[in-house]
Amino acid sequence: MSEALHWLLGPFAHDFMQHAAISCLALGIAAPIAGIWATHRRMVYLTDAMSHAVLAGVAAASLLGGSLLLGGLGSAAVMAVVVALLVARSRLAEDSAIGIAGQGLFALGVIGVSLGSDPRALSHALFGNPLTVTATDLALQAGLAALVLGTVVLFLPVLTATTFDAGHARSLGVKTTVLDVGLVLALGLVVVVGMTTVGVLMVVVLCIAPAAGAGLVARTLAGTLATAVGLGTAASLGGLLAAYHLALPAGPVIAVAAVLLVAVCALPRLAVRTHRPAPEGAPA
Amino acid sequence: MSEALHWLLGPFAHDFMQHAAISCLALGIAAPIAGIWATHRRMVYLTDAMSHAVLAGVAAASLLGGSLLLGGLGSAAVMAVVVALLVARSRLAEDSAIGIAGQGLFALGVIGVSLGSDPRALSHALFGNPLTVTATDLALQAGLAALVLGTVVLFLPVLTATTFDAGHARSLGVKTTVLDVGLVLALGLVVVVGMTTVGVLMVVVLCIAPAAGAGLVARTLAGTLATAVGLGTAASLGGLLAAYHLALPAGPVIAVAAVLLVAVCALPRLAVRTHRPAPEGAPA
Amino acid sequence: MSTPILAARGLVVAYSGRTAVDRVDLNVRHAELVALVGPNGAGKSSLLAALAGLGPHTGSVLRCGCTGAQPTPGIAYVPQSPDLRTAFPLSAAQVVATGSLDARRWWRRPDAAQRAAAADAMERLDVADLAHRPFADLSGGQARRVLLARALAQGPKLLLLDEPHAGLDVEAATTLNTALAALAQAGTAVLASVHDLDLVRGAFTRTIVLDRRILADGPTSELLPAVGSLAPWLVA
Amino acid sequence: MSTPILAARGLVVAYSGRTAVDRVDLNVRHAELVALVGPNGAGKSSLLAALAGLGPHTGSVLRCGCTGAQPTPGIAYVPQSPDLRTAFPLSAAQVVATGSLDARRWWRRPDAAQRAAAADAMERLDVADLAHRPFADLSGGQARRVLLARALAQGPKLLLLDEPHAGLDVEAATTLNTALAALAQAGTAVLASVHDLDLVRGAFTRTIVLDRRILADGPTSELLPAVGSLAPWLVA
Amino acid sequence: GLDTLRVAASFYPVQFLAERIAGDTAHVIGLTPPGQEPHSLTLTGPDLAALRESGVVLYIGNGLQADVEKAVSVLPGDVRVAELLQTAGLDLLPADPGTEEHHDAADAEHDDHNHGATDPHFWLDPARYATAARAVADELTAADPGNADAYAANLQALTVDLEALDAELEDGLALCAGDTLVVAHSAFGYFTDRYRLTQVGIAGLSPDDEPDARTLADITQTAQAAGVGTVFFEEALPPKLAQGVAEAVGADVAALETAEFVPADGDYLDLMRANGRSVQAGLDCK
Ligand SMILES: Nc1ncnc2c1ncn2[C@@H]1O[C@H](COP(=O)(O)OP(=O)(O)OP(=O)(O)O)[C@@H](O)[C@H]1O
Ligand SMILES: Nc1ncnc2c1ncn2[C@@H]1O[C@H](COP(=O)(O)OP(=O)(O)OP(=O)(O)O)[C@@H](O)[C@H]1O
Ligand SMILES: [Mg+2]
Ligand SMILES: [Mg+2]
Ligand SMILES: [Zn+2]
Repeated sequence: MSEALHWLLGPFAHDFMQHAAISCLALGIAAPIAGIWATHRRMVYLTDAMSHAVLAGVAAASLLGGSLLLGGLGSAAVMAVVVALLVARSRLAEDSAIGIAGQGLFALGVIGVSLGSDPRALSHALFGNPLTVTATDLALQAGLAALVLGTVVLFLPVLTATTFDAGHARSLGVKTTVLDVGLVLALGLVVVVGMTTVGVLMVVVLCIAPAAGAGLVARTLAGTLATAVGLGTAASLGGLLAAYHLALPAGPVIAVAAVLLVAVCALPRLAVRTHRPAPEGAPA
Repeated sequence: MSEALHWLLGPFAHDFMQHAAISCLALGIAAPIAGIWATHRRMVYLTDAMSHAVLAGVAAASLLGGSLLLGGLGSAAVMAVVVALLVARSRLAEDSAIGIAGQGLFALGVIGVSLGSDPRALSHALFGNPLTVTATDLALQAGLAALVLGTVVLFLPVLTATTFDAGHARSLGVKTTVLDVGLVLALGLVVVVGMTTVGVLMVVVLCIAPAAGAGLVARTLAGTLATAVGLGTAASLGGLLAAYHLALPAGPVIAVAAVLLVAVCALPRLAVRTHRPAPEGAPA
Repeated sequence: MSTPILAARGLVVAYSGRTAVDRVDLNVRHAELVALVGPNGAGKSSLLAALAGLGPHTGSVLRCGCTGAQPTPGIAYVPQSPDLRTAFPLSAAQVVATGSLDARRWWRRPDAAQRAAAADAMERLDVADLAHRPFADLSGGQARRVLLARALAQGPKLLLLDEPHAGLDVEAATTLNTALAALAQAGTAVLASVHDLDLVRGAFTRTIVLDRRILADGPTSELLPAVGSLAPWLVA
Repeated sequence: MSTPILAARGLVVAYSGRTAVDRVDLNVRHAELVALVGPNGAGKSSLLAALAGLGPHTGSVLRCGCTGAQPTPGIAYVPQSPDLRTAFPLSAAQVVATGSLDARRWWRRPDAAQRAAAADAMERLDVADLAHRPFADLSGGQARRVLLARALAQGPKLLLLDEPHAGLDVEAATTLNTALAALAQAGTAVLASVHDLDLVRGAFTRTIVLDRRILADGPTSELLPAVGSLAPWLVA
Repeated sequence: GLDTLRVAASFYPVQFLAERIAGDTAHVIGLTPPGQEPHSLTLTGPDLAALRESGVVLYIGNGLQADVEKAVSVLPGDVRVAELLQTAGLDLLPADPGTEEHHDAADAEHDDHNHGATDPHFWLDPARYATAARAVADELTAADPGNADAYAANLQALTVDLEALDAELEDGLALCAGDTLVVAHSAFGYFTDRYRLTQVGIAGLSPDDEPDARTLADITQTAQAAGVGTVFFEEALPPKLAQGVAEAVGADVAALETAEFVPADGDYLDLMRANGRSVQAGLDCK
């Protein structure tokens, strides 16, 4: 085995690295595919806020003695409904609604924790690490990836139409609020599964960054989806390997890798910027 | 002293409650006044993300042995410039840019912390509690409130014009990028001062929620500013008192109070919703 | 005459105290080409949105023969300034294809007939050559024509168009009128707000003059010559 | 004649490979009323944005006698579809007042003269009665007129207007033309894209026909009668 | 009575000392309630009021509970404040840079579980804990000289208990097949120092200092080389890392307590005895 090949493959002799790699692949596909819709529907913040809100559900579940994962999903559901309601019914801007619902649930979670729920259980449920994924986690993630991919492919027509022009879809009789809630729930699922298996930082960045990067370079929908998956898997596998060799924590390094890939995608625009009117009107 | 009066004023016999009340007043004014611009410029997420990004600066300062507060402000500055650049130059949506910059800096911060900075100093710098503010904190907060209020009143013309129609302001020759960076820096200042004195949760919510609530009930700019300050101070003083009597942590209770006030502001709209076309077209 | 495809009775649109549309009664029948004229702020957009089932209103609206508050398949509505997320990377042809979305079966792709209808609508509005251009890159008038093509591609029984000619060049406006006339021939009803009376004369057989209330409603040929006394602002 | 208030030489606007505006040379002088006509996609909006100093372009543009790429005080530009944050609670009058923003002294409030100019502009465009209405509540045409009033309130030497008549009712369009004529009388130059040739005839003394390149440029009275041969789409 | 000495204790290891020495004479308030994670404790209004009404406040610094440290710094001068890591003769161990190196904080809000540049977990060594107990008794005596005798007697009783515990552990761990204690986080430095064992912490001094992939590989190798048969996890922490290491080296897992939380039943002494039994079984001691 050559030097380079050893550098690339050696780390994967450890079974925890093999697990981590499979896990990174699954989330590197599922998160960007879900994130595409978030980035185009001004839901990026939601993805992020979801990870805060989840604390409320986990705390409540731990106080009431229920399943923590279900508790987390429950608060994602509450978040989805509250945000959809606030935006649709009260003319509140998306980001304000998200901030209010997310931070409000987070505050409730912090209060719940301070009421003396079981801290052991809490930390068990709240945070993951790509190096500690178990076989159960892997099954969960693979199921998630399959579910997300399948759902997006199946519902591509309605996702496309409502993302581009929600008003038009409503004029056709589409219940866009139902779709919105469904989408937020799906995002919540990705965030909760991701945060409990590979950690919150990595899953949030994998939802946002590859999708945004793809939006910068791809000109078609198909191209955007393919590019996002490519960037997501590249960042997660590359980041995993780099973290091993640099002896740094894997989750944050993968996050940094994903952000760096966006920077690479933005470079051509930063340099030439032909597309949007130059802000200060300098000639191109 | 009657029962009710004692309930209201009794807690303020303690000096720490007096300090906390002054502190809540200062931030209850400064945060909503800064937050108004955030809510109308799709910067709500920025306010939130700032609190994550600050970790990077604090970690760097601690590694290099500099002032942690300055480090936090430094990373707020980096965040401001990166977001402004990404949005202005690369056609990236605001929320994507914020998510990427914020989470990217946060990931760097986590890596920086793992490189062996002084964890003790870090945790001291990062979180506050309104009940443990010192005299220095109070001076800092009063200064902040005066600065924010003064700046907003002074620059009201340009803030108004660029918030409503940035393109028009640019056509007049206004350097909107400079203003954007300045505004983000001001928000960063509020977040950093707030998180180190009263805690991150409370300051972020006080930036977002009162401004959003005011947007729901007020119909004029002056009314919006006044209502936001009213809601901010009401939530922070009311929350402080409630937290005392319920023996709960003050920061999160104030956050919940602010969110509840938004819910109250949204109630009339949730009930009648005359203004925006009903999403599913039901007759009003 | 046949039963109306659209029937409004006592329709009122009020915004926190201000009445924008006041007790409007209105019938539109198969194959009718109706122009809605009125000054800025007359309530045209408010009325059209209410008729499409998307705006707040009181009073009764019967669409395509069936009652109910919901938007009805069979109606295509193009608002004055739609709120689009143009950063979403769709080509003009993909935008037109969203016209065949099924309100219930969210997974349905356009079938052959729908694909043909989309291509035909783009031909009729003379935007077939833009099919593969990213929608975000289109000029104001080009984008408007693509959105009109999407409405045509829905194969609607009733077209509700809010200032469809605004921003179109002279040739495109004429093309649009020709396309609307052809649709009416095939039985589709059209209700469109229009400012330019030449365009009204060119294509619309019936005219409704609106200024909060309906001031006049009749055949264009009879109504327009006499409109000066009724609505002086129309001939300013 | 006086030195031009606006002079473009070899102006090119290209979007990733597609040339929207091709080597345009153009002078606009004091008090001129110039209509820019051309079909959808002709490059009118691209050209106006570049002239305002806000769009990407190559070539040289001299504005108000001074060179430089920056937007210049003295020019007021109203784009075809401005990107507004209408949720920000300004009244129509407050929107018009933003026209007197000082690009350098960000703290300056409008002085008495600027306040008078704003009120006068609202009078001229017949929106004085909307002054205290929230901008977000205005109809499409009302909003457009308020934005035009803001441009007038800037007291510009040069007005760049992208389809200012679109969405205006007949009376409002006439009112706008009257206001533009009065401005020109006072020395202001106007360059506006217009589709409706009747409106061009009604107010603009000079016409430029654009279809990527400038096809014709001359006095409206000479140019329009002959335009059929040059640009058949204009008289479709 | 009204003039009873009030003692505030920051979290369980401090609270246990305070309660034993106060006995029935003084009144002890634990600032960290049962079930609370001590590091992320946020003090409430009544907590602060209680602090101000206390005669003595006892805590452990080094960033372990940031909110407590901040509250203590603004206390009025008439409250006696004692930071137990300052106790003379405690012989603190430096934070091992080797285990300090790696962190993986998942969220800033939960990121403050850091113990500082010296290892604060001295209470896991009964002998050092006894030294701290004397310091606590001194503080209570200084604040309430009238009850000096009662405090001295209580200290005496506690010291006897701790010495007995120490002897028991010493006995039980004297002859073991293994000497490498693989633990979930490096909290057992004083324990292994006292009983001549070697600690291999999977996470660092703070449980949030999770190892990176290479360190994890190294730990696995070290454990394999030392023939480790049991990997110890903490009930307070996600078990995945410990289980992963155990699987990799083919070892069993067993629980070990850091005594940082108020126990559901029993006390410090019971927890430490259970730890002793656990280690005995895990290291195959006679
Ligand atoms: N951002 C862009 N990227 C790529 N192509 C563009 C972009 N904006 C405009 N175009 C193309 O450039 C050409 C000119 O567009 P422009 O908007 O200047 O036309 P216009 O004359 O204003 O048309 P209209 O009358 O429809 O407003 C069109 O073909 C258009 O599709
Ligand atoms: N959301 C709203 N809130 C309050 N008032 C409104 C709202 N929308 C419209 N209005 C008012 O209702 C009246 C009718 O508006 P509408 O948009 O229906 O007019 P229109 O006939 O379409 O005008 P235009 O020709 O300018 O498009 C106007 O006076 C307008 O200011
Ligand atoms: Mg309208
Ligand atoms: Mg144009
Ligand atoms: Zn510990």
